Amino acid sequence: MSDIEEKIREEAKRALERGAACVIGFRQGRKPWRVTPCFATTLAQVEKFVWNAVCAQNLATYIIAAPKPAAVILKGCDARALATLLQEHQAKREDVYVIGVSCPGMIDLDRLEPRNSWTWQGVSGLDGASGDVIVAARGAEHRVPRDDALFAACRACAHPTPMLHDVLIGEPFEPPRASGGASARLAEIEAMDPLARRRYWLEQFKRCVRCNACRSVCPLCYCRECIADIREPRFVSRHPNAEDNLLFQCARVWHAAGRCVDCGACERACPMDIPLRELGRKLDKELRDLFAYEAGLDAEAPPFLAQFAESDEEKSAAGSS
Amino acid sequence: MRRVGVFVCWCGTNIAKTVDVQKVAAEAARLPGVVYATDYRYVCSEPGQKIVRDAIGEHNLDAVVVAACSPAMHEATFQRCIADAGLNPYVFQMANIREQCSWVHSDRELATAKALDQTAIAVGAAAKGKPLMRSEIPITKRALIIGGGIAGIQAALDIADAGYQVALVERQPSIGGRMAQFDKTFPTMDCSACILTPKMVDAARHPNIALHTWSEVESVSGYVGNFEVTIRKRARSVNLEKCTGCGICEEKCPSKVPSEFDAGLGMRRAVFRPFPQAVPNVPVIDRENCRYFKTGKCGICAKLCPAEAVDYDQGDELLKEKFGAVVVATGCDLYDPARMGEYGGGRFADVITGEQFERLVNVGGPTDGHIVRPSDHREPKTVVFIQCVGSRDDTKGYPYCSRVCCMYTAKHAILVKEKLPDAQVYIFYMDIRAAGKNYEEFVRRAQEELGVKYLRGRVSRIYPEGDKLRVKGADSLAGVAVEIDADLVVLATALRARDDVAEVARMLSIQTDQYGFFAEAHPKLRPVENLFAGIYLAGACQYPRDIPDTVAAASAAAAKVCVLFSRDSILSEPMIAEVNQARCSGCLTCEEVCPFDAIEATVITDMFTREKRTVAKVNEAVCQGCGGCVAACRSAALNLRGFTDEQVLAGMEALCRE
Amino acid sequence: MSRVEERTHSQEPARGEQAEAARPREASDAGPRLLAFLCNWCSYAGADLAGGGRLQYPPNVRILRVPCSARVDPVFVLRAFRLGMDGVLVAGCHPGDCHYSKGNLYTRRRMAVFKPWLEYLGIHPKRFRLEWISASEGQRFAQVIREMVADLEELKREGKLPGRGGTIVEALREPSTSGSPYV
Amino acid sequence: MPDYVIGKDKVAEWLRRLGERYAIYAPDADGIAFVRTTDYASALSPSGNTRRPPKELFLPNSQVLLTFRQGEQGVEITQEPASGEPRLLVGVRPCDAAALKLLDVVFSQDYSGYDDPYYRAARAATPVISLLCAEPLEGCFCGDAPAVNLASPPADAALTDLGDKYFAEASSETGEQLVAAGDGLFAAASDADRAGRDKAAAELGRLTREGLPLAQMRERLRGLHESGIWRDLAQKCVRCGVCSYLCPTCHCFDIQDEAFGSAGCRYRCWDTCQFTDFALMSSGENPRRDSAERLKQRLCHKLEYLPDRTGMIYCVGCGRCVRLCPVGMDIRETIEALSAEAQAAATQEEVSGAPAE
Repeated sequence: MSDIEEKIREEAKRALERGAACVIGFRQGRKPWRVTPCFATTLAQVEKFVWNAVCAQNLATYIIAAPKPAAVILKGCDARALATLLQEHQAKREDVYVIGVSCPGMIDLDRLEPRNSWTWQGVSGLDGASGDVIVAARGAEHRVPRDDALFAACRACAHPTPMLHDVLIGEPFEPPRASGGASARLAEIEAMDPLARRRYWLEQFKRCVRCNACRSVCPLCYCRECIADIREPRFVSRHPNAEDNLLFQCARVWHAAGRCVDCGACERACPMDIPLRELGRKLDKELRDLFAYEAGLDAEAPPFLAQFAESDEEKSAAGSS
Repeated sequence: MRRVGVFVCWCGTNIAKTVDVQKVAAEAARLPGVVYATDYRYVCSEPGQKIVRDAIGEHNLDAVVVAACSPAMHEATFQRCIADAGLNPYVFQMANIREQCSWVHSDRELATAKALDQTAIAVGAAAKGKPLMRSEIPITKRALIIGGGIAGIQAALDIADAGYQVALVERQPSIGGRMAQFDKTFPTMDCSACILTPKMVDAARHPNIALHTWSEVESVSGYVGNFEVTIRKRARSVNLEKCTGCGICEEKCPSKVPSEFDAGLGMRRAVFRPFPQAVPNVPVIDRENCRYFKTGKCGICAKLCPAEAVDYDQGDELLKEKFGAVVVATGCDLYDPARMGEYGGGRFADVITGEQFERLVNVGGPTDGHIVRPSDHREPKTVVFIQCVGSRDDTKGYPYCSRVCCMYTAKHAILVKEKLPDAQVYIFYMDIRAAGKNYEEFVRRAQEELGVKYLRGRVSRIYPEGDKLRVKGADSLAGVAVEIDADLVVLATALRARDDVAEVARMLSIQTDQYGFFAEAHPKLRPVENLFAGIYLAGACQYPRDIPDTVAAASAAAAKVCVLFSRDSILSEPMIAEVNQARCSGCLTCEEVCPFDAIEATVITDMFTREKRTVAKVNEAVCQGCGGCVAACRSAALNLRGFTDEQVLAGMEALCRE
Repeated sequence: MSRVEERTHSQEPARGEQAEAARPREASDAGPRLLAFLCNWCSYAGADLAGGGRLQYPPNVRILRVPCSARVDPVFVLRAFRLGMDGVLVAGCHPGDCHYSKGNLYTRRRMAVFKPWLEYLGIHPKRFRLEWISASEGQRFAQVIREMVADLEELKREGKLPGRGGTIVEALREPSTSGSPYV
Repeated sequence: MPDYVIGKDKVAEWLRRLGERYAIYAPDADGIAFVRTTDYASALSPSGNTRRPPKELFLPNSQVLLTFRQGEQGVEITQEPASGEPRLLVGVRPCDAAALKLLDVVFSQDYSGYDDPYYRAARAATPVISLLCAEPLEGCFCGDAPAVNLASPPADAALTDLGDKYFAEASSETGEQLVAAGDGLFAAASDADRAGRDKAAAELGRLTREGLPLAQMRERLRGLHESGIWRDLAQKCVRCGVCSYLCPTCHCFDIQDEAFGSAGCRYRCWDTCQFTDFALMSSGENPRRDSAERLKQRLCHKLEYLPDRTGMIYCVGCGRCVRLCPVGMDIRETIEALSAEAQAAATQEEVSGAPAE
């Protein structure tokens, strides 16, 4: 990926020279497999920019607060999140210079770990540019098939190449094979009977500590005050119990209906490994099946659920029973 | 938390028979926020209301719940009652324990439990309620009338006579509309022009009326009392001030085109007045057909005009004006008989429409009022009229009755009989609908005095037979097939909504019905208003109407406008949406979902950070209080006064009490 | 008019989740609980009309008046189920008849997505309905309530309702999920 | 106190006996949290520290303080009793054991003038058995934390894996009783055992030492309160609560009332300085307006304010915030950057403050 990394730095520098107040990219953390967002305002800082298979974070999250004009490195899903933000007047297109990068899918370190005997303490390198993911640990190389290593959201990605961009780096990628279809987990949950499904979700949400990481990393959770934090009126109890944890998440996911681009940020952020994406995926599926609608494809259109059409009639459940 | 008083009504035995009202009152007394609860035989009665008023004073109540009948019945009564006692009328909630409880349940225990729950919901909402105020919205006392037919003229005259300024905008070169095309009017057989033209002149001369013919309304924004309107005055190419109306230009113009006013039966020139009594009596140049504008050569009218009024360089003029009310009087179009192939509509010269017949029989028309066949200008000996062409017809037309056709067909038949007494006249009809003053008598006159033959049945086919038209139909009363060889066939085509109705509706943010006619606010009780406050409807743009109904509607709309203008300001709805700007992140989804365009973006400076940011703002004059924006707001930045999130949730939570 | 007013004393309190152990029930609330959001102009008036016609329907329904079906935030529905409602009905004017011209058209699209999702969350499809009930459809209102209550009673008999659980205060007094074993 | 060893095959029996007296809590199979278990054989799993620290057993995420209801005679209030359910925590890592000691200070009379009854009751009823990690997790830096004693952590009994057996040090009377419950299962430790324990502790210390100047930060942070460096460091923070909710020493809480109908309760639930509304006032003013202010609060609280008041450093190097931060914030980097900034400022001061001659 060094080639792409080189181009990213080039474009980032160009953006700064053209007057960008900052360029948002990634730099390496304390270990090769740890990257972290980097807000570059000088050419020297741009030199720290990296691009590799663990740059999973959705940098669109920072766009609203970033000093403008801002340049930002966005993957396919990230750019669709920006499209939603533009639809909702959270940024002006001309204030955001999009350095789009075609994304081969990002690697979920948690998926690498359990299947191998090594621990992160001994790892010296990680290569996931393409093909098998190669982990160098204590002098040996471990290969993991790419499909087994990617984030679930990446395996389901339908638009790996940013549609919205000012400059595009890297060759467009074909969506991976699982894209657009229903995930196995979604189908499994759908197949349960309602009460079992309820039990399944409550079970998942027993773990939730209400750290709010899911909403904090979500590029679309930009409310100035979340309804979950509002005490009067009380929509959701702050008392963390499975029911209210689930209610909180449902309110959050519902609020992303027709907007969520399934970047997977919430699920990646969850320290309790709750399968958060699966809640929103069902909404995506309904929107796709009923309305052939997919979020984040049209930055000009009004929000989907803020519109209606005559043809909605046949899709409505009203009066059907 | 408010100090709530609860009053449980027996409604005689209506409620008390099924609901243990004393138990409801006793239990309600223990609900949080309730400081007083009682029950009474008829709370709505004067003694009942007095109990409420007295309790407000005695227990220092600042919110009231009445558990009784439906709010549709007595909400207003009790709001007045508590207002008399000095409370804001909106710190009131009603629990419906009659229509939605005692009348529909019979198990006393369960009905009582439900009544208590409904009371608890109301108490929850009342405890979180707030006094609501109406705000004052100033009014621009000028009316815009769109459409210069009889409806527009009548409305303009009425409003102008009341002393208010009116702008009357007409698309055609002259006002007058459809009525100007007619010969006589049923059932009085007055000459249409004789009764219309004086009104046209009155409108033109009225000091309070500004006439804009050959003009169109380009955009309308704003809200009741405060509309901002752009009117496009299309280039007339003839100077209105200079022209004396001598008509030389029209005489000498070399370009002839079919006259729209004569429904295609006659010709007009490229510089033209639609009819001689046009108001203003100034021609326009139809640039699409004018030789000068098409080829650059000609200029005869300019050369010959003694007043030097012809001005080829005139451009469109845009007027931006403010109005307080808009009357929509855009009229209707007619069903295209070409859609009825079996009647040869549009193919056979001697199958004409009622509109064409009006021109044919009109002294000012292309035949100077002689009834002749368009094909060979011979007087017809047999004339067949067919009613309900496109009306009451689900397959090729519209399911509705066009209301005027029975009457005008009778009128046409009478006119034929008067002018050609020997002619045989047949009318195919489905039903005769002659509901109106002297209408039935009029039809009977045609039938009984003049010998017009009414045949109840449909015509299946019309085809040429020699120089005649064979009309194949049925007489369903006699149960026989009928064949008539006619010289002239007249189709009573349906009235339908105008083609551009959708654009007009969008421009005005008003609704149309399933046929494209403009929708009234309420079909019974608010028939000339639109839901969008400040916009009124008159005439056939709303539904097929004859002249008296149209004039009545126009005067009604005018009266509504005058009522509005009789005040210097109006009060906004109290139960409307409001924005908590601190929570609003300016996504403006609310703006998208508002059916009334009542929400707009505004830029504020944050109180603490001093940053400028965009937030939503509710126009209190326009908001109707549906609450759609509130449900669409993810941040709970919007709330609906009177139905706040707090109140709805408190109502729900009240059901979870121990 | 047939009277559908029979009281159902279900054989057993529905077996719910362990955490939602059935609390002692009074006879008066033994049946399933249905919350109906009715739009003021059509459905609420339809319910009034049912009253005028003395059309009997089960007393399990609690009615919340809203100006328009568009006012019903789906989060209200989620909240209602959280608060222990067995069923939720949202009713508004027929499309095209909305008092506010198009409020219910937004509701229609919103709910078309929301309903299957609610089911996915584990709310049985019979526990939530969106209906168009006009001011003249008193019969229909009564019928919808009868159907829904019958459906809920059946679900309850079959043990397919999670059970009303304890009161909210009891729920709050449940140990928080972090601080006690979550498995 | 004497030291013991216990064969790994005997641990299950020991815990079974203890299980008769205590509800036993141990890390779950996924390493997420301490959960009640009766699977005594696998209670002492070798996995690293749990994602959720054991603090939640003493300061639950949410805890009812009182309930109220509208009675016949007005509002009736019932105080929630503090629970003294006997529990036993098994397999607490040295970092978390140290963190509990730090929390004891915060919730004590000496520190705040208020002896928290709920915390105290839970602590008193819950002995802790620690276990030295076999291998650190990525991001662990307990070797740098002055509060952490790897060899002899502040637990009632401290276990160290010696291959086929555990070294057990009973560090309190309760610890002695715990060992006594394993009568016949324990043997006295030899010098070799002790050396083995010391070696394991030293090795773990070596692996987790990064040379972070934790103890020096108290002084170094003092000059940085107005520094612009906070803004740069915090720019990527998305204001979630992962770092503090999962921190074994963070202990902030909020108190809320919730009522429905005629009854309700008051409870306290975790809160964090990282949430935007933490310092929000009802006027709308927020003295900690941006993430820079919030990061400063968290860092200074742990490394400056609390050390000033208690003499102890409130970071135990457990590495949870490093591993679980959704945006890759790394407290080690932050500390290094702050330290460097402080030293640079100091140098500059020295230079500019040097005598003019």
